[in-house]
Amino acid sequence: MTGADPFLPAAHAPDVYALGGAVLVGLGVWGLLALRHLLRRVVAFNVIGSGIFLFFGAIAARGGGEPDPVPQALIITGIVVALSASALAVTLVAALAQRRGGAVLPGEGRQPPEAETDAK
Amino acid sequence: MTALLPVAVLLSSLIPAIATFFLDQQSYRLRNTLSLGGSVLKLALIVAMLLAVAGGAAYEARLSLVPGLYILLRLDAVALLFLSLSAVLWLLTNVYAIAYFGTKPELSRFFGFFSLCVAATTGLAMSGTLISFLIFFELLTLSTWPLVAHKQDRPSLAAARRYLFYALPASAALLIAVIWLESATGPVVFEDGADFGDLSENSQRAIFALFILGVGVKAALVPLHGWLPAAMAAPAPVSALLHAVAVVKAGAFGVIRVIYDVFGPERVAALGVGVPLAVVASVTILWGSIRALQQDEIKKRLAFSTVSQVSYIVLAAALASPAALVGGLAHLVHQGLMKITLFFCAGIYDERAGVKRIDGLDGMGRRMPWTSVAFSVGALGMIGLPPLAGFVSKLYLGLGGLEAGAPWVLAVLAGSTLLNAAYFMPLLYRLWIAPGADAAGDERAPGLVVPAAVTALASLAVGVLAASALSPLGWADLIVERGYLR
Amino acid sequence: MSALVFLLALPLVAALAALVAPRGAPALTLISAAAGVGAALRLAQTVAQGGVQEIALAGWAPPLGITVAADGLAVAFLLMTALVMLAVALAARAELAPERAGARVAFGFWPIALLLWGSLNAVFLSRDLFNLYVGIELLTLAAVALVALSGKAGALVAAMRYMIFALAGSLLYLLGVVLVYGAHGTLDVGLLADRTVADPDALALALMTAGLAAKTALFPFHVWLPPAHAGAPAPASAMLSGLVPKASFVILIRLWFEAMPDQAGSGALLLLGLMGAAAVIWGSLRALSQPRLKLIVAYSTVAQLGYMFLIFPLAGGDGAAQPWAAGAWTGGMFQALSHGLAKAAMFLCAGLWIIAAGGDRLADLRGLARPMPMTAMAFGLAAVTLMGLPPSGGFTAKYLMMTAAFASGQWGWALVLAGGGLLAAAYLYRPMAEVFARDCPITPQPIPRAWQLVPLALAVAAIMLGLISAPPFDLLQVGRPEAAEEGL
Amino acid sequence: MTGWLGAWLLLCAAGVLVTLGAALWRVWRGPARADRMMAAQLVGTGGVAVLMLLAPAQGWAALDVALVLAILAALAAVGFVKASTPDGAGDPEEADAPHDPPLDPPLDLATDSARSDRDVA
Amino acid sequence: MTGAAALMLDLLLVVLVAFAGWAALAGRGVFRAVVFFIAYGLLVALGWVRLGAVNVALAEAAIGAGLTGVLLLATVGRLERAGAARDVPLMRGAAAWVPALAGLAVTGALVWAWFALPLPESPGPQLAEALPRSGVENPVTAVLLNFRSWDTLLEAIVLLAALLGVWMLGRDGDWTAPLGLRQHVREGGVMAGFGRVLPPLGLLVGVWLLWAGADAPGGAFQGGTVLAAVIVVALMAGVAAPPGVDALPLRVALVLGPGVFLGAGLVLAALGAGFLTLPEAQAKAVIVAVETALTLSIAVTLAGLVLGPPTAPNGAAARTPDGARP
Amino acid sequence: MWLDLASFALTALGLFFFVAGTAGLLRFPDTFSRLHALTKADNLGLGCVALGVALQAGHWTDVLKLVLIWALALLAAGTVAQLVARAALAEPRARKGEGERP
Amino acid sequence: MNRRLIKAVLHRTALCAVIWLVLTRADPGGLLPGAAVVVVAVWLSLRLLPARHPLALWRLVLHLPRFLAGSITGGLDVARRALSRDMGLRPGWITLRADLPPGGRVALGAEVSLMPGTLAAGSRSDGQLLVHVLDTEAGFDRMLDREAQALARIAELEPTANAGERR
Repeated sequence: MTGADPFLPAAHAPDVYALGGAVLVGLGVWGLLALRHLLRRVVAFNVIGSGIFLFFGAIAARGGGEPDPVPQALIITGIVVALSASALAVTLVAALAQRRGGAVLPGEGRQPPEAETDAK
Repeated sequence: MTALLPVAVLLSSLIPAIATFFLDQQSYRLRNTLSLGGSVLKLALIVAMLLAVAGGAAYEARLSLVPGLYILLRLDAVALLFLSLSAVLWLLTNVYAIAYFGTKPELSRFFGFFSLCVAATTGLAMSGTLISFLIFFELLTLSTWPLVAHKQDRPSLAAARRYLFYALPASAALLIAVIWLESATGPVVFEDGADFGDLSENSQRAIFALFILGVGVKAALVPLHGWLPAAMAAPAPVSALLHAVAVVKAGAFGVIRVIYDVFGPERVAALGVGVPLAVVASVTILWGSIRALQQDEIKKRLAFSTVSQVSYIVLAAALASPAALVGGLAHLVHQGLMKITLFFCAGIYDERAGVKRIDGLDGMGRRMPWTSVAFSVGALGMIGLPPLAGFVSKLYLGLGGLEAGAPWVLAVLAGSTLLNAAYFMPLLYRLWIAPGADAAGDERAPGLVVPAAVTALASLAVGVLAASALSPLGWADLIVERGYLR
Repeated sequence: MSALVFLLALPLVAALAALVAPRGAPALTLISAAAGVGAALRLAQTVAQGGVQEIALAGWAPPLGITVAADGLAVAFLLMTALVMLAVALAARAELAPERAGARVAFGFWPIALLLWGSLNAVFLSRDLFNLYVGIELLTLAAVALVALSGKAGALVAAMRYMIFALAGSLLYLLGVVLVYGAHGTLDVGLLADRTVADPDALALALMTAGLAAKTALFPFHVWLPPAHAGAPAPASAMLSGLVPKASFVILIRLWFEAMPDQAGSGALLLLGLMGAAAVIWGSLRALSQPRLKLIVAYSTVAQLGYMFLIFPLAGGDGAAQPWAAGAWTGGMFQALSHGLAKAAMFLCAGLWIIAAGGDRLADLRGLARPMPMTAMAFGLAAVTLMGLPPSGGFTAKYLMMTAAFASGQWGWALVLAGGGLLAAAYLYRPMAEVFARDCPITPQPIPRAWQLVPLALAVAAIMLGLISAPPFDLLQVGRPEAAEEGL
Repeated sequence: MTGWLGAWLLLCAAGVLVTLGAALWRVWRGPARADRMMAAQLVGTGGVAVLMLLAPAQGWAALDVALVLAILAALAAVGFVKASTPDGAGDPEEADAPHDPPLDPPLDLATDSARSDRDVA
Repeated sequence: MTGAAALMLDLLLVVLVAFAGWAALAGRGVFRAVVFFIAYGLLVALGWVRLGAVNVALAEAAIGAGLTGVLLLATVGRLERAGAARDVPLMRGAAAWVPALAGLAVTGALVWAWFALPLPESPGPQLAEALPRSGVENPVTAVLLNFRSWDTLLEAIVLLAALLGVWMLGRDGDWTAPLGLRQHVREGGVMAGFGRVLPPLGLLVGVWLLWAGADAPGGAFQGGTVLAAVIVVALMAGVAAPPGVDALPLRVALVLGPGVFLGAGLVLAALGAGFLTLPEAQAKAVIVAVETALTLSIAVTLAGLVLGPPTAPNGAAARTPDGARP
Repeated sequence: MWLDLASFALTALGLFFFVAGTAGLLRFPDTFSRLHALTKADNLGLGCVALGVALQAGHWTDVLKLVLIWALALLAAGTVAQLVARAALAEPRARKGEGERP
Repeated sequence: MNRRLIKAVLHRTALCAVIWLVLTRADPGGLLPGAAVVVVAVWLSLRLLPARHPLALWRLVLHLPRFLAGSITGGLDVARRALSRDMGLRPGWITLRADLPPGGRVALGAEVSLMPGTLAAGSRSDGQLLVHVLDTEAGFDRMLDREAQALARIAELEPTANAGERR
């Protein structure tokens, strides 16, 4: 066996990871709708994204044999795109926090005030 | 050549319009040249076409848009009638306006939209299809608005807003009517009329109502007339345009087109929608007169008078009898000439003597005789004093009423005439008989007075010479004989 | 090299160059936009004569590779985009010069704008669902950057809100794409049209549609749009409002009319139409109560986008084979195109007025028509298009769609179209009345005529789209799915 | 390699995963940020171990992933340490601790509330 | 028995992933969420290996477990300094059910879809037939850089767009400052030492991933990400100072990858092969050249994304919010 | 076979250390003590696993690769432990020796 | 070019080359790019860690078993404590004087952290290493001193070498 050998996923793996992916997407959707802190929403996006990718990966691994490379390539592209978006999003959150002093969109709940001692 | 001429007529006002927008405020001369040149050229072209049409030529120009949507310019007799009227009056109004405004600011805009307005009217007159009519109708609405708002003071802006408030829903109604109809019948070409196919009668009635709603605002049918008196806030040339050259005429013209070229009088009768329209027109005639009676401002009174007078044409169209239609078509011209005279004069009183209200007219006849004579001719014509223009119209209308089996029209006409007299006679009394106040006033403005005199003369002529084949009446007679009520 | 490849690569090459040599960026953008207009015209000519131009990129046909294709729809949008870009490049040269906008904006705007253009071209041309995903992500990131460009707190909030919607939309779309691949092993629009229908197709289409609707700001996903479009500098707003929503809309068209027309049930089509109608009404009503010009114009975008969705009930599903479908579909496209031109013109007008008067509250605009008649004219003409009055492109759109509405017996949509026009007149009247007021309480900054010509040219183009509508109509028919007999 | 060993390696990997579960519990519990961060670090080390255990059974390419994990293992922790300095760009070693153990709170370090991650009462 | 052990492993892994994901969302506190997300990324990378997608696992390990963590932690720090790190309570009451139901619905729909999905004819045979002509042996690389190179080109440009967006979020006054915060460390301290040891090793690994990508798992993105991580560590350790936006080498490095990619595509088009169409004979060479340039650009771009916009050295401005608090 | 047994033993030992380290992580009362548990036991566990797996390697480079991985892990662990411990000094919750729920 | 530099270059080149070979499975096709990247890596490493302080490589090799043993006992120690009922913890801090160059101090810290019962937390500005111990009474300080000396030998440290701090 050499390292260059791509190895075959177990027969049950697609099912397991597809369901896992489905759960992650659901969790992420919940988070996206329920969470108000912007950084946590970014996390929720990433959870949804990776759930989708896992689901896609499971699709690629269906049918036994070597996993279909096309979804793998698409997933890599997707991961990079998601990273780009996340980077822009978190920078936006930070810039917003700097200028407004909060990381919540106006009209969507309030952040509890920082403790007194924080006022340096 | 046949396609070129109608387009040239259109462009003769469109090009000055667009060019004027780009002119500097200071280039009065160039602007005036453009404007006058355009109107003279247009008149010349129309005369040329008139002669050619009389010789049997046909003109048609077509611009294809998307499938099923094309602009067709075509000259039939009715179109020529309206076209000639608006071209003549445009020329006169141009002269008047140039004198009226002198070197006031914002004139590029004014003359630009003014020409655009006339271009729209020209297109409207020449429209050979329903959709072309719609397009120019809307263009007319849009180009009129800045004119109404021209003074940009509070009443003008309010008037302009009011105008849009009435005109745009009307446009929407017209649009729905046109598309509803055409989606069932295909493009409607005026000459052929629409083939209603399997459209249900109620749908047809609804479409008819929408049409009347659409054009009725411009024709100032009660209760859609509210914008017109308010628009009196605009300067006198604009009033002249609204009342005589373009807008309300377009509405009345639209009613004729809808009844005779889209539905056809038989269908209108069969659907039973003619009589209600005639009733509405009659109510408008009377109500307009009554309201005119209550006005103290000259222009307001004239405006309500228009409400009343234009509905003569609507009434004529709704009666769908040949004689009535002859009267209506003739009135299209007559009313235009008379009303523009009155507005010219009202503008002169305002401009040269600062008189806006009726009680300011006392003794004005001596101080401003030319103007006052012209005014009097117009007013008497409106009342229908034989043999003036108004009398001819009313005569034919009355005959038409009898012909159509609606003798009550006579009563309407009689009532209207009494009311006309009631609101015009006091003015004449004040002009000529009432002891003069010391109000200043002179007529040293030939640019203002001459157009008024010309239109007054013309309105006198069309009445006196009504029997001539070249008079509007003769023309209308010809139209009806040749084309309509086949 | 074909005009198609040129249009794909040009904005990207220009963007890279603009990044390396920022000083030359404005000129570069201008030249590229002009070249883009030329190439788009050339391509339009080719397509009109030779039919759909299709290229398998990298030389691999689907399902392995990605195809790009210039059909009439794509070319029309490419051309409109290039025109708007040209105008934006001209306007931004003046408005976003370093001394006016600061070094940051003067550096960033150009490459970002070019990337946005590049992504639009890519989306309009692509035939691959995943490639479209990458394209709209590029679009989203560039658009977010444009929204945030001003750096003000309000703009950042708007950018954040936009980003949340856009990213959520992207993910939903991506999920649908994944399901499509899972069911059919291909992502090519053409191949999908011939697929054997699978059960999850409906779910996939629903997910993709929901995602794209969020990106297109379809009611009720529109809340992000007005602040985002109103908060950016005017040239950016022009692109955001005039161009950006069109990309996701085009993908929706590709999905519903080309890839999966079989999934278009009447209920779903009705729902899309109702959402569009709600957008028309709600967007217009909100526009009526806005205190600032840019907000009015932005809410108007919500309303105007709504019209485009009426084509789903009018031309989608079974209706696609009906004689009126061609008209309805093309009407929707006319709406998208003329709105793009007119809306860009409006935002550019707003930008000039803001420079002149220092703000865009309605009271600030008072009397500006006198010192800036050409801008007022441009705004007026653009307004004519948005109201759908003849002879503008907006009128052609409305005419075609209304005709289809009556012909198909769905006259309710016609009422929406007519009512929307009235509401548009009402909300656009407010700024117009101020602009045309007699007194101008301030002494406005003088604006050169050349600047004013730019929005005017765009607005005139929007009008011309109605006046010269036969060539674009014919162009749009090239490659149109379900080519039914021509309209009525 | 014999079959039972393959199964064992997988079981062993599962065992390591179980310990990672416990580490996740520590991430949940905290209480200090250092606790959470170090527990995440353990997940990284455990992940490397799992990948190693998978390698013989499934293909040595798994080692490549393990290598990448290993070389980037410290990245997050470095980021954490950076971010926890007052300006987000410093190094905790720059602040000197007092001389005599047991150490009292260093003076110039941030206050309690600034680092609190129990955010909501 | 192996099967049972493998099933157990996979189930356990999925449960852990789901737990970490849930905790990253449901746990209170922004910091805790971020740490859970880092752990989550690590675990997902394991999942990719189990699915046989080593290429993806490499990318996920480098991005999900590496860069994203730094990015999020740095953001937490920034939020804290801006007084915005406090978490917001979850909603309560009836409205709280909406997100939960939505999540459940999505999961349910996906589970249904998974079992309803037909097994389509895979493009496998076509791909196997095309692979020898692609210039590389790693099918994923073949897809990324040959069959679907247009995707990849756009994706490289997406990164660039994100970076431009990030730069635009800086303050006007800071525009000429270096990228990110000005890092300072104790000379000779632990962090400085690490920052001096790691880069050569990271360089080797990064370049190796790039090199390996042609025939084995790896590739430009994986290699570029590792290099980006190395750059970030080196900068954080104060080994080198980040450049400003106006540094020409930086901008050249950013556009090099997409530039070479696009340039190659256009040259090929000009030569008549078609846009991005690689002739079989030159495919490998072009791919290697493009990948090398891409790796460099990706490394620099990703590092730039983590560093953030130009920020003036005086930290005081950054520490106090300048706008009014809501 | 002996190789397999050795692999078994080493990996089992590795697992044991992981378990032990985790036990420490869970049981030790304060932050710093818990850091001890992680740095030591887990890396030892990793070493054992690496060794055990190395016995199965088919290529000498794989063996060295395992060693390299371990070395990198050690480098990381040594660095991280010091850095986090130092950072934790600034964290009151860690300094207080706060352990399980009070 | 002094001897020290040559030695460092050779050492590091060898190390990098081995790593490259390991990574590439000694693929001959990887030799060419490998050569290039090794050169760059060595250059980089010399830039970052100039060869100021000689390193006795053989001593390092000799030190390895000790380090491994310490590491194993460290692991066992933690395991014992973690799994026993009474964990025997008396945690506390000690400081350690170490006359090492800064890099050496870092290495010492890292090594100490892997040794039983001790965990370094960086050093202070006076050069003392800050060490946390699990049991303050177990005599860890002497063990630490021995380690420090061993490392000093590896670094071939002359007594005055402390003066050679890097910038």
